[in-house]
Amino acid sequence: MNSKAILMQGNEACVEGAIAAGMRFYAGYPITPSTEIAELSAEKLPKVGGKFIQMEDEIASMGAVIGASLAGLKAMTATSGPGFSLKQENIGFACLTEVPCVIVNVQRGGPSTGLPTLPAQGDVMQARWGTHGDHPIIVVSPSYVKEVYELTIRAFNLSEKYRVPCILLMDEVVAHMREKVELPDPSSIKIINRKKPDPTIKEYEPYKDCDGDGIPPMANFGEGIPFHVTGLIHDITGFPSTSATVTEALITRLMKKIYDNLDDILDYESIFTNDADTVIISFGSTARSVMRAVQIMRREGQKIGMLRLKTIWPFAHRAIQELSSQVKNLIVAEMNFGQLVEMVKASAEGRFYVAGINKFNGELIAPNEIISRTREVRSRA
Amino acid sequence: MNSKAILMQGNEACVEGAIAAGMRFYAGYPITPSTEIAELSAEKLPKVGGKFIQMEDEIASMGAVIGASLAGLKAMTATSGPGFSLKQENIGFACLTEVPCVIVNVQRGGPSTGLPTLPAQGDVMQARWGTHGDHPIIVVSPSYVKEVYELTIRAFNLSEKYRVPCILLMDEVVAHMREKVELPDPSSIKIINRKKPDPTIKEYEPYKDCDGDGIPPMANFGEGIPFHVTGLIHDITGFPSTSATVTEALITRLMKKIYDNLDDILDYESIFTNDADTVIISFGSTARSVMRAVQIMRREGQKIGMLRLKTIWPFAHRAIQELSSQVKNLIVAEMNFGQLVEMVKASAEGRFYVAGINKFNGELIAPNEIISRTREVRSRA
Amino acid sequence: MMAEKTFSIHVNDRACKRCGICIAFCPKKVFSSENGKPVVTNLEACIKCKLCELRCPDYAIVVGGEENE
Amino acid sequence: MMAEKTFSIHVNDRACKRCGICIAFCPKKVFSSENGKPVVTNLEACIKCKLCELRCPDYAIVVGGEENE
Amino acid sequence: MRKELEKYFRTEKLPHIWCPGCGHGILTGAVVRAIDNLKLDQGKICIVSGIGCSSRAPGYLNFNTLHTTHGRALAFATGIKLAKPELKVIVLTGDGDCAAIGGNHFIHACRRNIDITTVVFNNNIYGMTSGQYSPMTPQGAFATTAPYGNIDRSFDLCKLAQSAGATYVARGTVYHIPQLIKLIEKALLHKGFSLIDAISICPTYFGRKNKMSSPVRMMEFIKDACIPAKNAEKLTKEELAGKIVIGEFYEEFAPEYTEEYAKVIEKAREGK
Amino acid sequence: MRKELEKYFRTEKLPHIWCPGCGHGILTGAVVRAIDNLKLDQGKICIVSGIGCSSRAPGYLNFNTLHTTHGRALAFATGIKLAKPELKVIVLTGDGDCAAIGGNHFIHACRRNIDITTVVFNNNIYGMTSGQYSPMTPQGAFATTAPYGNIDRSFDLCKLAQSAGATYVARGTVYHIPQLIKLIEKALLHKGFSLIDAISICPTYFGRKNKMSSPVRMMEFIKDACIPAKNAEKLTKEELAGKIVIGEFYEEFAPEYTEEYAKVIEKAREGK
Amino acid sequence: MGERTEIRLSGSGGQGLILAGIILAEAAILDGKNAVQSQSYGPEARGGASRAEVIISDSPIDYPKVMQPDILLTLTEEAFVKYKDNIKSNGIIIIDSSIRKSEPPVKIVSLPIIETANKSVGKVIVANIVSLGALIAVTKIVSKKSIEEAVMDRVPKGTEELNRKALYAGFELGEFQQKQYKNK
Amino acid sequence: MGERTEIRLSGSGGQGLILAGIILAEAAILDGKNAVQSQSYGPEARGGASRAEVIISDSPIDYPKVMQPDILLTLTEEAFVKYKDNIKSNGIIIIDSSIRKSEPPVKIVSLPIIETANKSVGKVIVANIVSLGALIAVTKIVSKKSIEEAVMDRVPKGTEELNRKALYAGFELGEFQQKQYKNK
Ligand SMILES: Cc1ncc(C[n+]2csc(CCOP(=O)(O)OP(=O)(O)O)c2C)c(N)n1
Ligand SMILES: Cc1ncc(C[n+]2csc(CCOP(=O)(O)OP(=O)(O)O)c2C)c(N)n1
Ligand code: SF4
Ligand code: SF4
Ligand code: SF4
Ligand code: SF4
Ligand code: SF4
Ligand code: SF4
Ligand SMILES: [Mg+2]
Ligand SMILES: [Mg+2]
Repeated sequence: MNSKAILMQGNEACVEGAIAAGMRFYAGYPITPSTEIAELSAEKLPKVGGKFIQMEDEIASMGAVIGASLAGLKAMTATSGPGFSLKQENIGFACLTEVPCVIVNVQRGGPSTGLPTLPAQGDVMQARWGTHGDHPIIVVSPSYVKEVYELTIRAFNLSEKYRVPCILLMDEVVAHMREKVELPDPSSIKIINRKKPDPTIKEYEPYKDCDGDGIPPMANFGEGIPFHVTGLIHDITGFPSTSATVTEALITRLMKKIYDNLDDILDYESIFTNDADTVIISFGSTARSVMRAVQIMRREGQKIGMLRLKTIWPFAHRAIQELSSQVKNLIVAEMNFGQLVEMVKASAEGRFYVAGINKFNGELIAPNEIISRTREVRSRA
Repeated sequence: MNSKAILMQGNEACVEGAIAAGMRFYAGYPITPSTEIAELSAEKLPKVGGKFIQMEDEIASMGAVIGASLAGLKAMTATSGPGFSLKQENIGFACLTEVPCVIVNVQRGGPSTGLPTLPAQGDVMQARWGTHGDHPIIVVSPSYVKEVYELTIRAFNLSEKYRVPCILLMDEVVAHMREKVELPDPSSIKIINRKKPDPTIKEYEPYKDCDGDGIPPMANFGEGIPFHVTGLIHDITGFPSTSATVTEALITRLMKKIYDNLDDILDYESIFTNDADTVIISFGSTARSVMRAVQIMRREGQKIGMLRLKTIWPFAHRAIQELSSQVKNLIVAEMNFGQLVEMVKASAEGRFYVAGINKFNGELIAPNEIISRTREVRSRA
Repeated sequence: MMAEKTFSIHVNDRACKRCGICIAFCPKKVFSSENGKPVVTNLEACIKCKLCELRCPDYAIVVGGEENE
Repeated sequence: MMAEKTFSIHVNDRACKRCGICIAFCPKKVFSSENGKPVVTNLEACIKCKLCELRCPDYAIVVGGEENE
Repeated sequence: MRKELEKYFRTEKLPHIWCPGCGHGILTGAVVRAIDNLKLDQGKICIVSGIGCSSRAPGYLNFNTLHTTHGRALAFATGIKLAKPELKVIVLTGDGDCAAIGGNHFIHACRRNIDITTVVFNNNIYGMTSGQYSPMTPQGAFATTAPYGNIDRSFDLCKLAQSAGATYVARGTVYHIPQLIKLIEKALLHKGFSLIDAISICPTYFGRKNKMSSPVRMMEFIKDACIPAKNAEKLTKEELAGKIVIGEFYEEFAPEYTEEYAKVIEKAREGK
Repeated sequence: MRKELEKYFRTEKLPHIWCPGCGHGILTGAVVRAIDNLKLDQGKICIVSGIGCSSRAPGYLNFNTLHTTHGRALAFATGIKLAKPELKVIVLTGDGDCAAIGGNHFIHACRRNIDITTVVFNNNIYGMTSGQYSPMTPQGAFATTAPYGNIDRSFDLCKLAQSAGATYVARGTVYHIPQLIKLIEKALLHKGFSLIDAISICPTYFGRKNKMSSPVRMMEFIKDACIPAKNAEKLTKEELAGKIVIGEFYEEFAPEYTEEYAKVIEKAREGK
Repeated sequence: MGERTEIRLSGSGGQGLILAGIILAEAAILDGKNAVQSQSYGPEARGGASRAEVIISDSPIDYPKVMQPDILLTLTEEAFVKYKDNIKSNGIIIIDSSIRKSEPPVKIVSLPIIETANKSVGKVIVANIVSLGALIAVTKIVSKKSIEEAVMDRVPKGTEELNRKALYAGFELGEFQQKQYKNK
Repeated sequence: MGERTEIRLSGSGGQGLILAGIILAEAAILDGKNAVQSQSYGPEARGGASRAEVIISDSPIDYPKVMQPDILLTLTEEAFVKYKDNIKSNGIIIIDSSIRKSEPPVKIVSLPIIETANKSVGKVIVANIVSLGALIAVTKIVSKKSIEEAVMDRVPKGTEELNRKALYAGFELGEFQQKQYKNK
């Protein structure tokens, strides 16, 4: 890979990014519009000594990914809505057992089989809440092909650093679009690997917060330190416990890993928000429409800003709470019936008027739709 | 069944309610703490000519339930967290194809295998957002064994009336507790059955909103009117379409079925809210602790009220928005890390200070915990 | 495309997707290809085995001339 | 519970859950039951087949007397 | 189309979406002809599928039809059949739908011996998602996810079904249509779970990836690879390599699931 | 416990949670003894299970151990094995875990012939959830969800495995432990997917529901029902009804999955 | 004992205390009161400690768990040690006489429950019913008539007489003790 | 044509228009510009109508879809009818000469693209490359050098000469037309 400008598809950038981040295992089950990720992984992984396997379904894929990660390989799977639903149980297992892994969901029109080839952003809430029980998770969402590459690497890094599954939430537009990208020099890429326990350790306690950062060092299976992993609530030794104290401590640590590190995990781009009276919030391909709309409106002298979320979960409450008091309106643009807008409302605490621009017909929201809705919102009585 | 007072378990009341509501098909896969529902269904259904089948897993159970409902039987399945995660894909199918059915989730400690025998309310958000894509769903949650019976009937009724899957979200406390109940006279129970098409109809369009209420009449398979059902986005004839107009119309209708009928669907109990400065919001078994705490605090002369949600989804925004301006604080008590509290914040729009009481250690929140947290919130600077 | 009064093989041109199966596998080589399109050029040879009809993926062939296009 | 110097059958009483399997299936009826508890009462008959040890669900038996409880 | 078959099709939906020369059209025709030959009551037939090119078949057929989620056709079908045993339930599925993601429902439906006829449109590939290998893709063949040749061994679906408990098991192909129609008829008449492994062709993906991109070339391949079950018995494993054995494999008369359940109801009503 | 076995156990976790007389303890002992007999490298063994009473076994064993989600042990194990082929991967599972919810992963692991040894702790019931019927519960037996007697037919797991592609297949029981240990040893040495269908007993649920609530009674039942594979060959289906056939059923030497994948890597690195 | 009475029955799995709890709750209902019964499950639902809880009240019962029992019955020492310190100050503990009572915080009634079941009634498995009889005789929490009816409703067919005998033996144990107590 | 140029290539599946779109975008990149290429999939991803879109710009491209094309190329009548009315007022439509042009809303250039591929180059499958040549000759949207490089990079080994021939034939078609146009 060199830093020549080339035309690259979103799904391809995902595979390139993953391999650059150190992915050496991919297990998946094909589904439109994520299939190219599987196909390119099948081709490219063995070239770098990595492994690709097509499993019998998405549940098995997620299981194999967790198994491979426990055995020490950086592992990824990619899917779309129906497959993402199926993976949820095992995603929860990875959350609780703190096994790093990356799950790509290329969103298509839903619900159910829905619109397999058309774009949507309808899985935003599911990405946070799809598995049962309280659990930590990180979800990032790229808007550009270049950013697919970058955020895939970031997904691996966050996942390894915090021992948490990380979801790369794409939409069909970004995944299938080809765009000019210049990939960075591989040596310039920052790669994070999971923290390992001291190999001379006597008694490895796999869930002990040795370093006080909430993230226990992680041994790999078969590398000299045997240990036990279970999806039951467990104490620091990794063995099941039903103690209320143990349970509370475990869940709290899992959540604090995320909520104590928002500075590191949250990633968003604020554009023209300083003097804006109206800020449009968006993510993924929708943000590109918003960008165009904002530029048009700015050229017309309107005080519009935008907030583009690259980390969707944990939700960037703070980005909203820190908006200047000049801001009157928040508009949330999403290719769905209205999902993230509820989170924005919760963050707004009545300080801003919150409205949505929603499109859920299989088409990307167009800039002119954003412009006219913005006009409506700003001119409301 | 007579109206004598008897001691009954929550899970048993669920089966009794279901049969009273007309359930004649149950497909499931056992899982603690919902298993008694399967076992009692296996025993009782054949006695009324109904069918019970234990499927190979939860996915199959959900599929069989939808199939049976399409064939004309009122159908139910019951599960707990891990199984609920697995059912999500097919629940989405039922949402999109508008097949009435009832899904019971007896919540236990999560995530993953978690705490199989201990209570939690950690699947509240999942019940709304567990399947991919925008979809309609109704979720009800009982606090008393008697209410398990009533809400199971209501779940069937809502499901049949609106052609939407209805989730009965229990928690282990309510499910396993035995309590005095007096069951109503069967003849006094209001049963709603799905609207059927005119049997003399020439061209049955299975997704046509004939009556303008957003709910198309539903034929049963094998009763003279053949039709097609698909999980793809479809037009009023039931056949796939990728048209943006068709898609938008379909999703909009699915959502409006719910949001245009909030008067009918929403169900909550307000106690002492009139003159309260602080209202505690809760549901399920937690509401019983809140009830005790509120009574104790009222006895002490404190102006505390409570809002008990029996319909959890759609969320009762209105119940919060209609609270009198005397109310200063809302406290959301849930056996989880903080889920519904975000919805309350979104509804509060800054009018109320919103705080949570959360317990996620496998134990029911105790009244004294509620009292002390309430004191804290009311005395904040 | 009628070759005889009492017996004919009808190919529905709108339905046919030019897959070539009928042409290739007729045991009696009754069809020829006109730019991929099957044309009955040897009707006399037909033994009415109907394999062409049964194997047409698009239900475009009727052996026996009953189709009214 | 030592019956002989060079050879013994050791039953770990704390581990034993009184399932009765060793008692019932020893081919030589070496054990008797004392309120469910297996007691070696016929050590001489033992043929050292170790079936009791292999079949004990709780690893409570050692045939050959090496266990140091 | 032949007049008498028209009533079985939703003719307004034709031409179907399948590629030129796709075997799925041929197989759908065979299913319809078998139904027509038996003069089954059209209103009492329910056809269920999962997701895939093959699973699009029910959409063209004028019965009670249900296009479910990927792999789950048999689960839905089981619900329908148990709820209304008087319906004749037919599952049309693909090799991916049935044997990859749907494998568990498949073996369990076999095991229960529930009266469902399953016809697998087996094109040895995932057609709908553009050519990934399936559990039926031969070892060594190429697919988009097997760019270096497939190392997975493939199922013998008929053997699998039989060992799981299916009571009628046969294999036919898009080439051998008259025989296939007969096999489907027999399956439809059979009481219990019946499987037809119907070898299909996907010239677009399987063909293109494996140097057989014309439908004719694929048909020839199948024609050449097939040998009748009777003949196969005499051959060694090595001689059978690469061959497709066709014909009837198994037939057994055993209690059917919904009939057994009817007895449960009787028992329960008697108070055990 | 015998001294030389102690290192294989997490002795501080004993006594285990299993009921008095539960066959799972016996089977766990047999697995450990087979490992000990072969003197396998303890640090290179990885034991994986799903959920169930049986699936609690790895927690007591001093290896790399993984207690996954219900039914998915083989999926996780496949990831581990492919990622690190030098590990000896053993799956301990239950009849429900393996053959009900996990059936699909089971047949696919068989098909791929991936080098995993699977020991099914087959007690013909769901023990952990208190006695519902499993796909291995005999027809006619009682279970909490079969209050009128079970109408489901049961799998012959060995036949199923073989037809799905497993290359070593055998059955043993909690009664016939010396033989079982030998079978497990052979499975562990076998290159490819090996299955041991290990008949267990659940006196608490299967026993209690079926008038065999004492462990001894259940052991006797098994003792009486078993016949060796050799003898079974001569018997008719009717004569075999109710019998448990034990012994070796199948052994084949076929390319193993991770070895085949190593060749893919070679090919890819050569530039095809 | 106030309008809400909290009762905890504790011992080991297999002693039938959950059934006893159910019967007690049913008896309360027969008395026209409200009752809630619940139990704790261990991680495995078999063996180990067992705990059943019953709340009886004249008015509707909100919080369904025992906060601090009015009445604690324990049949094992393990359970006694675990639960003895959490009890209302005016509460009462009924224990099997096999249990060594350490520092009694409240009134303790020690009765040969298991022995009675074993010897007088003849079956140790009816210790739960003996317990119930004793508990009711001591606390009067439900009427004798109702408990008898509830026991008869719940026990397996054919064991009615055995269980009745156990119940009465329990009554006697408790009443004898009460008399002694008063006489003191 | 402004800094953002939107190009839509339309025809039927199998005509290779998506590849043409990719090559065009790559040529633009070789020219140092920004480019985005996308396509629409039908429900089945096979057969039926096909549409590729390319946006070329000197500055970063935000909204990645064509709003109103500057350039529309159509090889089938169906596509022409579907797309002809949505085009910028100063846009240009290039059509295969087999298409009947009805009410041209903007400038239309009709060229015997398919015929040229078929007859002059000898293979109808290179109609996509002929189209590219013609489109570039008419619109100058990318440089000839870059498009040639991009074509050579993308086409299968062994077909380079055929495709080069096709590209040049396209150039010629387009240039001839441009000359005629100017001469008019
Ligand atoms: C849960 C889920 N996973 C994956 C897919 C994507 N998908 C659709 S069809 C298919 C494979 C179809 O193969 P097969 O059943 O053989 O049918 P064919 O197209 O070959 O006829 C896949 C993987 C899906 N729709 N749903
Ligand atoms: C997804 C999911 N479904 C259901 C369960 C509940 N469950 C736990 S173990 C089990 C069955 C175990 O049976 P088996 O594998 O035979 O093990 P046994 O307990 O009999 O040894 C079930 C249904 C679960 N944990 N997860
Ligand atoms: S088989 Fe049918 S579709 Fe194919 S060429 Fe012949 S008529 Fe046309
Ligand atoms: S009926 Fe038979 S012989 Fe006649 S054209 Fe068709 S295939 Fe040929
Ligand atoms: S087999 Fe083991 S557990 Fe059972 S009685 Fe004998 S020593 Fe005790
Ligand atoms: S070794 Fe054999 S003979 Fe000796 S006690 Fe054990 S089972 Fe009996
Ligand atoms: S892709 Fe293959 S299976 Fe699908 S329609 Fe085309 S030829 Fe048939
Ligand atoms: S319930 Fe059955 S399988 Fe589980 S531990 Fe007890 S005896 Fe063993
Ligand atoms: Mg296929
Ligand atoms: Mg079992």
